[in-house]
Amino acid sequence: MNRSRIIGVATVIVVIVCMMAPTVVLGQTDGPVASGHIIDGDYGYGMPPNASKDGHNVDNLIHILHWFMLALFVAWGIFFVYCLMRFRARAGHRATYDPVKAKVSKYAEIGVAAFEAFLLIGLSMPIWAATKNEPPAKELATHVRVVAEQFQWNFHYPGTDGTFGRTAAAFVDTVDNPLGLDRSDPAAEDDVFATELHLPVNKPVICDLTSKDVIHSFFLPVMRVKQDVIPGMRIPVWFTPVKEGRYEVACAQLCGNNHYSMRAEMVIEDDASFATWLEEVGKVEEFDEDELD
Amino acid sequence: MSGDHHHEPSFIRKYVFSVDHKVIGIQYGVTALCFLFLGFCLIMMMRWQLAYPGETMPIIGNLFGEAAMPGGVMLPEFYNSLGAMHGTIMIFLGVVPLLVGAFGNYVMPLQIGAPDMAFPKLNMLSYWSYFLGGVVMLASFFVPGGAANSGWTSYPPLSDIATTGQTWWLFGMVCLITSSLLGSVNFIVTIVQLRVEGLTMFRLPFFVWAQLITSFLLLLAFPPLEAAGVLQLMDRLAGTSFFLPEGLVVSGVVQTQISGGGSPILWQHLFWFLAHPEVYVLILPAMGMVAEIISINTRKPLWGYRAMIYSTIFLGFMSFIVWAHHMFMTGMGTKISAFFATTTMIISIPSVVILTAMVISLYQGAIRFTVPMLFALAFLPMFAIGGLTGLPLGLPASDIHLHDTYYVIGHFHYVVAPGTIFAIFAGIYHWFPKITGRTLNKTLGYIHFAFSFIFINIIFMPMFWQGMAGVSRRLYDQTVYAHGDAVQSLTVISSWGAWMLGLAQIPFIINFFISIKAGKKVSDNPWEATTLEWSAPSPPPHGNFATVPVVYRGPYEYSVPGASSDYIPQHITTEA
Amino acid sequence: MSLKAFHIIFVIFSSLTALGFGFWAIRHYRLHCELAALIVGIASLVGCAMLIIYGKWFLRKLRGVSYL
Amino acid sequence: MKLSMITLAAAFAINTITFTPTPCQAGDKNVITGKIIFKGDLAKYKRTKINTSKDPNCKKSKKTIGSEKVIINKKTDPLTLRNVVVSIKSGLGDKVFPVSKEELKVTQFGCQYKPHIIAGQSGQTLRILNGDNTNHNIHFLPKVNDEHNFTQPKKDMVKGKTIVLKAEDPFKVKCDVHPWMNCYIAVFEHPFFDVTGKDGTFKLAGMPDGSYTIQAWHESFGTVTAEAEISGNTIVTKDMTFEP
Amino acid sequence: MSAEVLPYTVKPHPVTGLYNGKFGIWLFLASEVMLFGALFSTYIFLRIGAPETGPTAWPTGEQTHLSWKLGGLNTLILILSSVTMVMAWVQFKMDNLAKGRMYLIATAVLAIAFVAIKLKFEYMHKFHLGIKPSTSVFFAIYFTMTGLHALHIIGGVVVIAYFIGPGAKLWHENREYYTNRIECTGLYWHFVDLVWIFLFPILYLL
Repeated sequence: MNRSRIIGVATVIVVIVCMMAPTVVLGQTDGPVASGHIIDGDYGYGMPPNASKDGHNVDNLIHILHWFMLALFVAWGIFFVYCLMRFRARAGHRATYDPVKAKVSKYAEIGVAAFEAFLLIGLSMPIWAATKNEPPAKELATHVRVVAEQFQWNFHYPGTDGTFGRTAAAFVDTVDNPLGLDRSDPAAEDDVFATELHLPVNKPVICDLTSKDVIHSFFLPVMRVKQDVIPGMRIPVWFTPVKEGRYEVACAQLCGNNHYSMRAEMVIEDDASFATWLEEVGKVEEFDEDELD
Repeated sequence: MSGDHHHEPSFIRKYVFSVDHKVIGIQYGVTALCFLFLGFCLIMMMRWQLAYPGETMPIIGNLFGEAAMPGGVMLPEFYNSLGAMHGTIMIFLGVVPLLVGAFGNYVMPLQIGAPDMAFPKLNMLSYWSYFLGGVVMLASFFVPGGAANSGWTSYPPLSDIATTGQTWWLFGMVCLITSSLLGSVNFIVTIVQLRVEGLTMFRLPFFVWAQLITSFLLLLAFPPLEAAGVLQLMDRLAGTSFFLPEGLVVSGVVQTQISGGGSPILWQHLFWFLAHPEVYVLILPAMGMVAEIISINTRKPLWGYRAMIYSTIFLGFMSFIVWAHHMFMTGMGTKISAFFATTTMIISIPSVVILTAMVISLYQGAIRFTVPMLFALAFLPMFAIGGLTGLPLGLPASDIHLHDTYYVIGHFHYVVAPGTIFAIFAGIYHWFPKITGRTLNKTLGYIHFAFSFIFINIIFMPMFWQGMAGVSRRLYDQTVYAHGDAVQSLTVISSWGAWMLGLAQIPFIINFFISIKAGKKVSDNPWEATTLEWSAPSPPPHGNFATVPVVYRGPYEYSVPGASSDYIPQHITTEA
Repeated sequence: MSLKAFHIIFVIFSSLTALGFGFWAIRHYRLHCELAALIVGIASLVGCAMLIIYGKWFLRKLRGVSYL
Repeated sequence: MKLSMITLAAAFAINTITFTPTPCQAGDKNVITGKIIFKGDLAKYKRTKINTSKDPNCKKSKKTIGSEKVIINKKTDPLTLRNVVVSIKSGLGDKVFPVSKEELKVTQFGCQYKPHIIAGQSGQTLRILNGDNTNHNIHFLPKVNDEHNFTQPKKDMVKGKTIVLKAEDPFKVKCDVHPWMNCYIAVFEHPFFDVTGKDGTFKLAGMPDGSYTIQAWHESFGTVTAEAEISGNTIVTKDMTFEP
Repeated sequence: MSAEVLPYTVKPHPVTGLYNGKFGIWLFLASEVMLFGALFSTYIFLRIGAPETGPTAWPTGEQTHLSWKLGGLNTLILILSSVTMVMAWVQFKMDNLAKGRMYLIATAVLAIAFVAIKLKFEYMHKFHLGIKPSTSVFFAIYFTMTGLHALHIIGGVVVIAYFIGPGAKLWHENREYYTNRIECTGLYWHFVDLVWIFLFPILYLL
């Protein structure tokens, strides 16, 4: 066995080892979450659980894409490795000057292009259009304003009247009034602020995203929702939660020193609990002086 | 030529402020390799924090002072600085100067038979401008608040309100952009004007073509970033609000001193208008080098040479109209998204063509597994993975879940790290004999290759799983999220891969320095190659060629039937 | 493209600017009744004509110089 | 009351320790003291509980925390205000006073700054410590001092961070991770300042003979001033009232 | 030294018809087009995005505090300077150093006049009114674009001054080379003036 063959075989082995390396750890689970939060759902090496009505579309697309990618890569890789082994330099072997005439590559390229066109027009665009084009009817949906700031998610519920109170930068107080709600506005009376996103299950949700300072990104992994939150713009996103539980809200865009701790929790619950929560969260409890101070 | 009457220039004129493209190429190469190493050191430090969040970094942890790493624990602001500077250094100070400044400068004029670049003084100026930019970037680590920490993309408003390091970053970028602009003017003029007789455009080696298209991309894509940089400097220094809307409340303080009326999106458009072509700046010269090396080592003409050139031109053109696929999540309308998704799918086709051409070139060849060839071959599957994983990111629907996650990191690192950097190594091993007259040690080269290849995959492969799990990029500590904590073990693997990759470079570094002085001496054309640079002496003297060569044929005449040897150099008149 | 060709392009753009500016100034005069605007406007239109004449003269003068 | 006695004693002790003794001069034992009285609607300024559910690590060290914007000492008669910075505003002329060598300290504990008001002298150092097992971001919002904005992601990160202060009107320091968390820093050119505690009293001591304007500052109610004349090692009592 | 060795430094390339310098300057101008193009795009982006009313609305007419008279005068000056620039080149082509130099001096004087008007009467006037780049987005883009343009003008003046003074040495060594350099300068100068011809209407008139 000559040297080039050894190298060829070694290369193949190396490729396989490298592809396998990460999968070695699959199936292991780490300890409890370091932050001490209790979050529902089974998280592991695949995609996070899906708790929204339309999330499976995104998942399906990602899965199809990866099978396609894998098939292409394997086919390509087989040809590649075959060439390396078959056409290595050795005594009595000479390269051919004339180019390969086979049309296979052309057909392969056309095939790839066609499949890409299908992915784009047949799969991606409809999903994108379905999730982005038409918001759900306002009357049927839970409406929440999401205001991002360094490094906090604020959720603003309109309360029973269904209209949000007026807000302005001048009223902002970091402790009592993070969103700058104008208390004199009658619509503001029943408005509720929260740092947790509670939502009723099986009902569409419209989130209006705004930011007070820098660009953030509103990421709900279990809802397959991600949308940049850009100061000076109000961007709506919508989705329908279908699975009750406690989930995470993440920031996906670098927003400063503590980008990583810009985390909030999302609770999907039945209508009754949601109503109770909405009632409770707005209440201000008095702090007893004698309580540890 | 001028050799007979010119006197020996002083040391400074010859080696520091030289106007010889070869010296400048080496200057670029050495500086950029240093920066590449520095950029890698930064990420090795970050990988500690990622793998073992909040734990004291052993040995070097205490070297960085209270403001960065009190007690050896990395602070988030320092982590962000390292992240931003890793990106900046790798792209603007490492890879581009190596590919274009070093290899382009050294090899391209030789390949076209030119005595030098068209504007030698401009060439020197562009190196020193690059050097100045690098110094400014390095110095920014020592200003209060540390180096830029808003990511290499420097999205405002974050970068507008960031610490002083950001201003230095912008100044550094202006220097680097100036350098690239001067360089690209020089390259294009040289390639178009200074080709020797007989060397038509379609007899140019593919590497030269790649340099030409790259130069056009640099020339046309960089100025918008320069404009954006100027605007951001105005925002930071003159208090304008190009990127700031009204009514900002930062840390509870209403920003009344700014007028508002700007848009954060404006920066993203200007930035990505550069930064997408920049991706092709990073990959095209690498493809050019790989194509050269593959052709030489398969002893066979490049398959589909013209198709590759047309693809490259098309790629260059298309790269200007895909930029907003980086911005699917900014709330653009669905129609605009559809347009950019379509152009993105279209631009994938020429890449597929180039990759196919290169792999088909192997077919019916006689492959020599030399060290440069191994790196070049490894480039192909790595680039394939990088390219394929771009697919889910280019489609808006799947991008929803993967945008700004580790999937993106994995994707573009597969293109530029195992891709471009492997091509760079291939280039170093390949042209080292031309530059020094000696070869690098083979055994050390094989060791370097094998370990680099294994570890670089161990670094980046897990990132796809992390990304799928939904772990956002640029997180100081991903374990605060349940989905991040669940895949923390992958981070540890990735980190160990990075540190091992660092160790794997030791054979190369040893090899490099020893071989300069003590490597095996070789002939002018050790690889039995056809292109013009191998007809010059090694190392080439001032003025490059003893007699100006004339070209009679295309660049890849290997294994021509009936010829006595298996290659016919471009400048040989008739077959012997 | 030589300086000659670029100069011709420049003259074309200049005359267009002069034309546009002339009309703008006359409109400005009608809106604000500023006499200076009328004068400048007319001057600008005359300047436009002069630029065209100059362009022709320039072309004649540089007949021997290449456009490249 | 016992508490106020202790506070007084403590204040006295601190004053005697921290002030480097200068050559004996008239007025060394001058004391201006008094109460910061609150006259207003008590119901309007109830303290509220702060919801710390965002970060469970805040809960671990303490059960609940209350807002600190307005703290009225309900047990004193008349009602007094806590966290008021009292200082000599003018009257000292160009006199220069030695700077205390003692380090000021603020600890982040239970996701609150302890103490809530930090008063110090120009040139004094402030040490910032993290006593919580969570990430804090300390963001200074000053006009004169340097704008510090840094993190302390871990508990007891070695020695904390030290900062040398410059004289400035009270400015806010906030935590960008826990939006309810803030404190104020007041820095003076001289050592004659005090912060009211649970008894609502203050004591400024050791100033030279003279007539002074003293100022009381509260984060929600602003400032009130009063005139005081002092000579010959006497104690002057000067109550000040906030009427929001 | 190396310039003489390199082909097509002075004589045009038979295929492209350009000497290296001219090719280079055109490429440089292409990148300048992209630079100013990005700024013009910024202008359009901001203007389209500006609300109809309110503090961030786009100023019109009087609100801009820009004097169309000064702007128009400066436009005239720049057009004239382009004419003198091209005349200088023509004179050098006709082997007339003295006359060509005179035209170069005229160009430089006109350029300095432009900058003087810009700084003394326009910028200073705005600063007196308390208008700074931070006043509004309009003034931000106004100061940025005109400032960058003025820097280009100053750069051009430096180059022209060089060719009037020390650079003229080349004339005696290689007339064609010198004339070529003047042509390149002229191309740059025309480009800078052309930028102004676009700047003037969008900032002062529209």
